[in-house]
Amino acid sequence: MRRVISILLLIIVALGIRLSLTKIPFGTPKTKVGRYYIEEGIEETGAVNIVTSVVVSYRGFDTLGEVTILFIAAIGLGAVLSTVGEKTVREIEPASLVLYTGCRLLFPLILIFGTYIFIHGHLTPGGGFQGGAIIASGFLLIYLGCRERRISRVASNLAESLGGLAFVVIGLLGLVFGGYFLLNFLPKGTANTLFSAGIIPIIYIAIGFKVGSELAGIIDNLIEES
Amino acid sequence: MIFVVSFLVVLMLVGAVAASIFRDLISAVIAAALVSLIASILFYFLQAPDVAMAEAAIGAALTAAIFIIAIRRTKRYEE
Amino acid sequence: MVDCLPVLLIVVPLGLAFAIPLFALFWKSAAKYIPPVALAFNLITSLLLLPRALENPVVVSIGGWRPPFCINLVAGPVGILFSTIIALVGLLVSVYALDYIHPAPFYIKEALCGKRGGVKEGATEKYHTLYLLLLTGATGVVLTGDIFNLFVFFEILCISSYALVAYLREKSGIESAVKYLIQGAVGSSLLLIGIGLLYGQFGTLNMADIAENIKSVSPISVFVPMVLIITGLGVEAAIFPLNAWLPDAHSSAPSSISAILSGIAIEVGLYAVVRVIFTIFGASSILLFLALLGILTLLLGEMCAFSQNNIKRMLAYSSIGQIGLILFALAIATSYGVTGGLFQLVSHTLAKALLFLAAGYMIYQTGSLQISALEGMGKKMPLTCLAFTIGAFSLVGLPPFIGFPSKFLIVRAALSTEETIFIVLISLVLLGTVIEGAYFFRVVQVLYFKGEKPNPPGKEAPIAALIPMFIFVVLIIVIGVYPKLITGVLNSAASELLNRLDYIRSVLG
Amino acid sequence: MSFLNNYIYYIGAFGLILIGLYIILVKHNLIKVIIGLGILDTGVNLFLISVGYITKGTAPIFSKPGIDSERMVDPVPQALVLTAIVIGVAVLALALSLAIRLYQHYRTLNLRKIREQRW
Repeated sequence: MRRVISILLLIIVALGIRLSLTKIPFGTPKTKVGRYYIEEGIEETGAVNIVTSVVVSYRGFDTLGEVTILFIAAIGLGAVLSTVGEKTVREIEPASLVLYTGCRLLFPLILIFGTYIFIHGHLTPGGGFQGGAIIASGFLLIYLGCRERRISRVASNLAESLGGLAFVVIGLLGLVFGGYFLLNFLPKGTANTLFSAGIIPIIYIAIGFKVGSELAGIIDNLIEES
Repeated sequence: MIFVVSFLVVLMLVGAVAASIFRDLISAVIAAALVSLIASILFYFLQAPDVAMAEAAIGAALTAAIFIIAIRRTKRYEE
Repeated sequence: MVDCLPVLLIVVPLGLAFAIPLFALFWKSAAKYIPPVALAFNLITSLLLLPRALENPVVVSIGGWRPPFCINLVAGPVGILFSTIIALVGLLVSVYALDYIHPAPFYIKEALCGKRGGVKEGATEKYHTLYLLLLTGATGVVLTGDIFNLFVFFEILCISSYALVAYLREKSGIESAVKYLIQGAVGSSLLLIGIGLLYGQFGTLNMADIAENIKSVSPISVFVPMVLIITGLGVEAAIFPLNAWLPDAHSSAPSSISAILSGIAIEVGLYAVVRVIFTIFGASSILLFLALLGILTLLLGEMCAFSQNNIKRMLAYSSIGQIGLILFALAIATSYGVTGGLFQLVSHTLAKALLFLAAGYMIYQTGSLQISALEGMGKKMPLTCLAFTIGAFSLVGLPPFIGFPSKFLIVRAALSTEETIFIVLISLVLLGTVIEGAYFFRVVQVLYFKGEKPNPPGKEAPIAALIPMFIFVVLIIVIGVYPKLITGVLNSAASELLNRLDYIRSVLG
Repeated sequence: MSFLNNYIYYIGAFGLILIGLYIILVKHNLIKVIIGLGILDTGVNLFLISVGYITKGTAPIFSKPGIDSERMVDPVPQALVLTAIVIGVAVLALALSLAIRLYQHYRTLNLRKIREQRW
């Protein structure tokens, strides 16, 4: 019964969407604001990767909200899972030598790769979110391979808070210097070089640290707590 | 090109159906991760390398990992 | 200088919320004072902005580009009205929570300590962070002028409320949080599909820009996105077929959070629905349908509330009823109707927050959620019970409280349309009010006139809880006696909602 | 052939959306429902990206001089999807933590069996 009703509901949804899809044919240019970003993006923000300039600069406020959401998820997960009273000490089975050595060798490489990704966010595909996720996967590897190691909860909280505060403070500096929140107040530099695009790389570095520590904190909480 | 894309889309939908059918939740999660992975390849074909990277790193890898951790703390088989 | 104030309304609480974990590292007891400070700042800033916003909406663009190429905030009368209410109620509830949320409240002891013993000390900074972020998200929703940005702030509001409903970590809280999360997540996916369909047709995300171009396409092609967006937002606004999560979530959250969810969160959801319908789509054809939905929501909510024995579930169902009434009044879509709806929204926020706060300490003292357990509390906790009674009378609509002028305005608005359908519907509203009166009088009767129990437990609520409750009481009475205090603001808010061309002009210049 | 060319990505996206909704509506197991939410999110993201695509387009990155800006795909949906992916993973993580707690309380993840309050 429930299944039949659900399928009927889904058919209605599908028909409705089918109806409206005829208005947005695939593969044709539809955008109005996107064209503006492509044409003026390099000049106005100095970032070669237009997606980065949209994410950090034109729609930077969305990105601020987005890191806030990840922050909420990390805090909320901690609140839901935080243990009451004594922690149960669980048996830790040591990993095999191959896994242990492999993880220890790979971990620094993954960290360097993640950092590369978010520092070069304005030049190549990638940015704070992707780099942060890669760093978090490095920590996941450490949990798998070297189980006796743990990241310090204090350090990860510190990175989360400071990353978020750095984003807000850079935005407020724009307000102080130019009267607009998140204004790109630093010199844009020459496009396609590392030191260009004003505040974009700085914000992406802050995001990278914040996202990396939050995702690592989520994994840590899921594994260790409750 | 269009055949490769069609094949990937069909494979992706099969993965999604498999995620719904499997009783073993770990298998279902692997099927869902396959869906994410193919979606990230499709993002690359759609000229969105940034998104492809984010989907592969976050959608496929990290999500599957936290699902598996959560399943280890609960129950592996659907009743 | 004034031009940057709306940004600060969002950014300052956000920055302080990021700083709470830092404070908690170095100075544990300071964390709980940050939400009151941030919300007091918001209250003062909103009040400073109010005269400016009444003349002309303050439009702020972020990042220094002109709209529609950047995200912009619109602090018109509606936005500032809502942000003032959010800051005011948030401030009072956060003062209440200073004492109410402490590391080991009784319910956690009951739920967990029995089995495991001991409560982790100082674990409350997570509560305060989430609380502040919830209100920041609500402020963002009412101020933003960009539809995707609205989605992002909406998610901030929703996700922090999922976490806060589960905050006590006991059975019913977790279960209702799961239910709330699943429905909310499906709703936000539908909202995102709707936004994608709109973007595909108009190539822009700015609400004013979409509203300007919407006349250029046939109404049928924006119908599907409109339905998807209203459905997505309607989950949070608790419109009838989408509100299955509400009674559980509102009744199993901590009482301070129930007050915020009932007083702020669903109102903000309703604001988003109304903004989308009036400003973006300018849709007059579905208003009658919405009025019918509102009446249906009202009657179902009031009837379910009547049959409840659990006091918090009763209050939660009564919120559903009130939301139905507000939706009905807004859907009349005349100047009187929208003013009445917004007035009812203000009065519901104040009264329902007061009721949940008062009920919180009554439950705390008796240790039971049953209405029958409250027998004779009127003698033990006279001040709290007085506050509860005033809130209940105001919600029913008795003079001289704020509920009377607001309901009166709605009745007058419905009668002045001179359409048979609205006159029939308003009689149903009066029926709903009668049911509402019946169950609230039942509770008041239990509080004062049933004192069989020789010695009910309980002592008066602490001073940090009584002060916010009595500020609510004073507001309810003062505005009830002099409704002119806020009708000016409400009138200009109503005209902002109804005149979409003015809105478009003030944003796009 | 032109049908495939025009609709294959939309078919993929809305197939995922419908399958995800089906899992959420029909399945009893909470982890299964959360998997459904993840599939639904992926479908929505794929749809948003396909809205921004232009036939024979290039990625919106001026990696070397002389790239034709006329045929660049729309960068805005890509920015939106980056946001949506992160929001999705945040919701999934919170949902899974709730699932772990729920299992500790009830020793089951079957939503039909958990009836402390009415579902």
